[in-house]
Amino acid sequence: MSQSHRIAGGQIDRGVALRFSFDGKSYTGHPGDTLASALLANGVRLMGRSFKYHRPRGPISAGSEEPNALVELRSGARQEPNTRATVAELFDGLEARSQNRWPSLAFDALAINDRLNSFFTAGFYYKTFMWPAAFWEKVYEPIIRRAAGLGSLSRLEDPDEYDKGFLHCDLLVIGAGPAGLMAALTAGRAGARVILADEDFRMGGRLNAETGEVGGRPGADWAADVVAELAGLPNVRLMARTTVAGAFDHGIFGAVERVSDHLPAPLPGKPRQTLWRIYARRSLLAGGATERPIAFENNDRPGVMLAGALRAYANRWGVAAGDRVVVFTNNEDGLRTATDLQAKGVSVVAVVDSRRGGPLLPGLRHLQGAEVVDSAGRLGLSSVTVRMADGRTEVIPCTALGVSGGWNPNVNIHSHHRSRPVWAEGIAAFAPGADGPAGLAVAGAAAGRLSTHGALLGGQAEALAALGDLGIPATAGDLPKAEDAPVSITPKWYVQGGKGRAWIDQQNDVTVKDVKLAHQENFTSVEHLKRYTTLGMATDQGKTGNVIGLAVMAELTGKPIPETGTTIYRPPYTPVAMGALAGRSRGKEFKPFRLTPSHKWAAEQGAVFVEVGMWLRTQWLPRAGETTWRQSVDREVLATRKSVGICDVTTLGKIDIQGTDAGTFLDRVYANTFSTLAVGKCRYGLMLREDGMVFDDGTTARLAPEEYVMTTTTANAVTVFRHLEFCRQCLWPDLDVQLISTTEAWAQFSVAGPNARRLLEKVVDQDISDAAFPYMGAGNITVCGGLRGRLFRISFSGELAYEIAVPTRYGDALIRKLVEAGEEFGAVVYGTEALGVMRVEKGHVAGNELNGQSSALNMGLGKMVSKKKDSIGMPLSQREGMVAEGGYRLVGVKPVNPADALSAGSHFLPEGAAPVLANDGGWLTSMVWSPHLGHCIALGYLKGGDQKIGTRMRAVNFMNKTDVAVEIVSPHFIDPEGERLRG
Amino acid sequence: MLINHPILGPRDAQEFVYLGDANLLHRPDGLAEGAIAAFHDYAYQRGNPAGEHRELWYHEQGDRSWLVVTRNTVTHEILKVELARDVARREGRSR
Amino acid sequence: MANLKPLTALGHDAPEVLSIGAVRISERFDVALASVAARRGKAGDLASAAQGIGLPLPAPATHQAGDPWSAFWVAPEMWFVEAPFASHEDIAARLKAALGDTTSVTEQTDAWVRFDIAAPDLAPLFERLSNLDLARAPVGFASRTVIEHVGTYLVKRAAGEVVLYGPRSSAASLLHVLEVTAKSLL
Amino acid sequence: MRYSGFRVIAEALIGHRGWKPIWRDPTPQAEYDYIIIGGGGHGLATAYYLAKEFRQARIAVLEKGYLGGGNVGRNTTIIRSNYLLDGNEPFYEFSLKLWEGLEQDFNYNAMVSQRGIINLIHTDAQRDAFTRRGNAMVLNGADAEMLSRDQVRAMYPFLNFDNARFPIKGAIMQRRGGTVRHDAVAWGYARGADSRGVDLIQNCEVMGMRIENGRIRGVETSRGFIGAKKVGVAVAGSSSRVMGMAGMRLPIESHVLQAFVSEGLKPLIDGVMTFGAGHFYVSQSDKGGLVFGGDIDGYNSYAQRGNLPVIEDVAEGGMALMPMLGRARLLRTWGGIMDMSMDGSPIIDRTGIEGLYFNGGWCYGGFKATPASGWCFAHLLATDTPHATATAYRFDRFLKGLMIDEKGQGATPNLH
Repeated sequence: MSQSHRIAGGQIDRGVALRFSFDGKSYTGHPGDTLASALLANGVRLMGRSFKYHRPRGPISAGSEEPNALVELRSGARQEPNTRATVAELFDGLEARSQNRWPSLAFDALAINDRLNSFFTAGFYYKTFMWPAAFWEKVYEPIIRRAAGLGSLSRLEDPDEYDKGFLHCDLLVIGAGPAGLMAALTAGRAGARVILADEDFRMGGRLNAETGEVGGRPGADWAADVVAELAGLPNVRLMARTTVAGAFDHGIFGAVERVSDHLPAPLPGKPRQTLWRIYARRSLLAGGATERPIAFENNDRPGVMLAGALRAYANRWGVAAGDRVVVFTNNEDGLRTATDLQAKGVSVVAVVDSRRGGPLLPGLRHLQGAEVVDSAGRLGLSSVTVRMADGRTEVIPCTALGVSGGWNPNVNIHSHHRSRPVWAEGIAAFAPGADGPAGLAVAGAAAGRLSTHGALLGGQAEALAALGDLGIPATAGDLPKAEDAPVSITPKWYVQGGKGRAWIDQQNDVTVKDVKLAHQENFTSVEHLKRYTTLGMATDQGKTGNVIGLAVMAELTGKPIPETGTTIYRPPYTPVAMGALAGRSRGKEFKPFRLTPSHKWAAEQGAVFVEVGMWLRTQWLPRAGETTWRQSVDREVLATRKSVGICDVTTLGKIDIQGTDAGTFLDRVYANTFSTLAVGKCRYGLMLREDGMVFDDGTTARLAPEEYVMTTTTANAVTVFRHLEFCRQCLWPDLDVQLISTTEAWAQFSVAGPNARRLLEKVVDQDISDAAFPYMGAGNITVCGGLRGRLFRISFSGELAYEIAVPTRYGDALIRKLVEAGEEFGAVVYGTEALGVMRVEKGHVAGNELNGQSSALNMGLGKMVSKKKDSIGMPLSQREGMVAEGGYRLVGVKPVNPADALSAGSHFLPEGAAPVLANDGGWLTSMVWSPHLGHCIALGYLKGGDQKIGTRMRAVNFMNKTDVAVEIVSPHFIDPEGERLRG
Repeated sequence: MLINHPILGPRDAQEFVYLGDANLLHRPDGLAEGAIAAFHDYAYQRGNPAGEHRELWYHEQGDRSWLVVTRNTVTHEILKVELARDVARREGRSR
Repeated sequence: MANLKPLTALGHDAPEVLSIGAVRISERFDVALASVAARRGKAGDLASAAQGIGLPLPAPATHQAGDPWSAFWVAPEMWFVEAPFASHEDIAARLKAALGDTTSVTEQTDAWVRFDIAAPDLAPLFERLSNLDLARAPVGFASRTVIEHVGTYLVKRAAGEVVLYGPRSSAASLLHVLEVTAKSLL
Repeated sequence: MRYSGFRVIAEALIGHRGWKPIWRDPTPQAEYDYIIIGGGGHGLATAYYLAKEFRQARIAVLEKGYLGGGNVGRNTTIIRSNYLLDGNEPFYEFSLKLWEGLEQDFNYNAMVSQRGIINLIHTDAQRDAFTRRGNAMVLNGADAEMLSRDQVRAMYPFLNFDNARFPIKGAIMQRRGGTVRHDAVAWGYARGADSRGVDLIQNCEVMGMRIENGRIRGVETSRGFIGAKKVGVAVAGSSSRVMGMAGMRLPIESHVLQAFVSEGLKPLIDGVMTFGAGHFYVSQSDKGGLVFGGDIDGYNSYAQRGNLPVIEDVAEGGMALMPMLGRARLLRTWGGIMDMSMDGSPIIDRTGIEGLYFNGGWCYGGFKATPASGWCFAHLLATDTPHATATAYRFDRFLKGLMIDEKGQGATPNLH
């Protein structure tokens, strides 16, 4: 396919042809093209459909502000909806499809909406679809939802990788146009650490799209030279294809670098995009300005463009968007499009200039005081109707119309901290206001200085100012000469008269009529205007349309534009791929793994693992022939209670607490007392939150007069440590206490069961007879002939049990040694399921009971809260509502009929009572099958439970439709007297 | 946000854990008369100013210092950062 | 000595060594580690006791190498002390004996996995891993930092050499991040 | 004027000349029986029900900015009543029932859409907790059911079932949960209140309260003093600021919550979904945007804007759950100020000052609560007794130890 609309010049490599396809049709373009420029070069103007009316649309811009030319880029799992053709860099083999149309772009069935437009006015849906009531969800909404959206996702996993990083600089320059380049050059030459970021793949900004000279050379050449010099400076980092998306607090910026989007696929190992968090001591917004159109009837046809874009396609990409061009402008800049195109030999048939007076353009039909009032052409522009100064109208055939309503400084980043832009009369646009982000300056067109000279001057001055703040000496180099044309503009927002629709927000199909209706219905504040009409809520966030919309509203309300104000600018500046924000944290890498010392051994045994926080723990270890998890767990439990079982308990938090005040400290952070604990002993500790609820529990041992080691639950290891540091530093800063976590330093195994001691005697070097190492004993030992370790005689299972610890690197060897030594006793290794079964059989509380909503009293541990001393949580645990009779109490539960299954989460109801809130007695917190007892058992919180032992209730579960008669019993199902412990 | 750590200099706020109003330094005496009322005020009532706020941050992914940060809750500007331990001592906390 | 065979944090008999392009990542298994914290009001006594055994107690955010003792600052009045594992497996006991009541000492050797990472220019790797300004950090800089949700200690031992201590249980996850990031630089 | 499909057609034929202003712009009168401070969802609903259900008159709503500019204009539009605790569940179920009849009640299509909400389950403990919750919901007359992993997969086959760090093990579902067009809620209530004679006064900031010997007399505003017999405060986000004018300290902190919307996409997600192993929840609007959110930033703030870490955290959750999401683009972020209370539950109560009433502490449950909050606050204002479903929302619950702590986090607002 020939590039029929390609003309001379431009920054493209004509030596290389790139093949690409749009809606299945193949075309060619060149390196340096965007998808839009290449399509226009091939004479394709129609690229999309609008959201509501499905109007045929082509690009109006040559940049990231594009509302119309949105396509689905790539295919398969890489399909990328809503990609702006105007910024999609062309590569060989690029595939693109139009979207939001059916069956085809040229013929779209839903274009019927356009014929029905008189019904589909702003907010019409708020006033209808209400009758009959059921129809909204069943009929109307499904239809609306089916029509919703623009492009589509593939539903397949994104195959590309994303990365994140962190950069530091003295000066971040946002935008590499004349202002940004001059600033970077000034700061770079001064040796400052500079980052220059630009969303475009070619730095230079408007200089690449203009013919004006800088320093006596074409602006684009000057830009290329500056970029080359900057590239040679080690203190300067050039970041093309990088969009600074947001300004956050204290000089932190979020920027997305499109590392691979200009390639068919990322190179091996390379990310598609990288999210950079940039820490900038000072920053400069040099993001340029965005041209805005003038609204007139049918101003949305393919071929109607922004004048600056029309010019950019000709100058930068060597493309004539049309062969007969009309220009419609209200300001001086629009005339440049006419003169540039004329110089390139494109036929400019008329220049429609809404201003009166002033010099006429030579050699052109320059119609002053005239306006374009309408356009024609079904799928593309074929003519415009012009109303002359004298009121007479003329139809002028043309294939492209360049419209310029003036330029809006890109204030977005400067307003990300909610600084309101201020109205600048001279350019009839909003410019950056006061109180922008601290340390952020603005230069060039972004600051409302629309001339090239103004940009160069501003960029240099702001760079010098920033370096001055930082105490980095810098000198102002000579400023290259460049045009300093005045902005001559006579504001015109929309063309009066006419019955038809004049578009303001092209993607969302918001027209002047809609704004008028909003006003008529008293939606007059800008926020109401936006929310009622959806003005500015499309993928372009109103970059070209918003100001026109509020100008129209200002006119209707009779308020000046500044008083009418703008809506709020929020990140991101342009839409950002979710993948970039997520980086590598996805799939199995969503969060890091924590592996226990016995993990390798357990994996060899074919253990089943379970996520416990970040940890992977052994859930159970199936043996040959076991087909269900219950078989494995029952075996582990029975073997442990009968003989001995081994379990990796390394995940429990361990905190080393030393200092002369360690005991006092523990007395204050635990509800019970520890200062009286004898050296070589351990004790169960109950820790409360200041609000009196139970925070955590565990055993704490005293290894030396001034050294304790505290055990926390696996889940709370981090929060308990944080809390202890708070108590130590903030509440009692003069206590002599030092803390450090030792959770991972020790591999710790529970050895439980009647034969626990006999097994350990084969491993531990010292005498651990009951006399030498009694119940709740703790101390340093050596293992297997000299390896230093620790032994604690504590039990979670209710059996004679120990926890033995060795340095983690020996954990794997120890589990193997314990298993080997246990063979003669038929020892098993058990996982978290068996652990859970045994602790419920014993009536110990764990995660499901330690739910942050329960007090010591609720758990039946009220007596542990000493009132004799002040401790965290003690005072508030005494509030009337928390000590009242009849509150929740921990109880045991067993089915009246042993064959009945129980389920955790079931609620207690009295026998025969109706299932209503008033009868709700509480709930089953934990349920297990007790192989020992041969039926299900559970723990639960029951209102007044301490008074209900021995009574019957129902455990009702509407989720699995069960209703079981249960008996309320003591939570201690096994060995309530604790004889086994002391055995 | 960046918190200018008195020992380590500017550190990303993401390394810290936020607790809240620095009045939490002033834990009442749990054995005193009217302790429940005092603790109710201490644990639950907040000034919650729109403006300067003295608040506790914990450098969990750093040196484990608790800091008292004076920050404007409207602009997020940070005006002062001190070690909580120093503030606590200065304001009468000891043992 | 005990007839128990130790494993590295990555679960192998011998330390892992990887070379990816210019980046070399070596797991270290031969360094003993302990925390040393001054008891309240005993910072001075600790300093002199430390001097007695040639134990450096460097300033905040720094590491100081020595023989046999090296150390880096981790918190106010708290340091991590390094020594050769072969000669100092009982590092905590030795330090406690030497420093006595001035100090709280805690064994840390096996709480951590240590990776030594070397490359002519480490900036491209670490600007993708950590928010620390490593390029500008002086040699001897030591700090805690988060790498892909994993809290680590980072020590800049030389211009092209960084020591990373990560939680032992997450050794594999940490190495994975180092690996894929290094590969993305190829 | 009454809205209907016929009216829309009729107006279309006459060029929409007949549409009337949705509300008046009255000038404040010297005194009212009731002044509601705050023209957000809760304030407007309160005024609406005061006039309609409690037949009260001489009512004004004072709004410092524009109507519906509070969190009702800045949220993720979710409605549900899947709460756990006795103090909450009846109230939120009452609210959900009001949502179900809302459009017909105020003749405005707020697009109440009950497409279902699921909370994903990743651990056995979560399943136990959700079972307890589901049963509590049923006991309170709400609907709840547990879904198996396969049932979830049938609904959303594109979730990460096969390569997840925290595998999906099922979900709890409330089919009556869903979404509502949030702005329309404010506009519908405002229109309904205005048409019943309520004065909606925009750009009228309350600067002070006139209190004489323990009784409220009226409020000083940017438009002068306005007298009132009773004043109801419904300014969640700014509660401490406004109640400070009456000399009150509250068990509330103001925090920023960010929310997000993607570019418009063809339909993917019918209902609402929350990820149980990270901070991420999502639904899809009728325009096609994925509306999602996560955790609050975590520090006290009145800035109405947040920072990058939370945006990344939410995106990580989204990608972990829906690996296709990488190629969707985040279009806009926004931040609203939450009244984070000390137990995560709201307050609708009298104050120590006679005639001054408070409604706040909504954390991020505020939007779904709008109808019931308005109704219950109107009930309290009109009858001086709490509505049956809001009896627990008292100031003194903290002194008495009767917290309503759904998450079990205690007196740490940023964890609720």
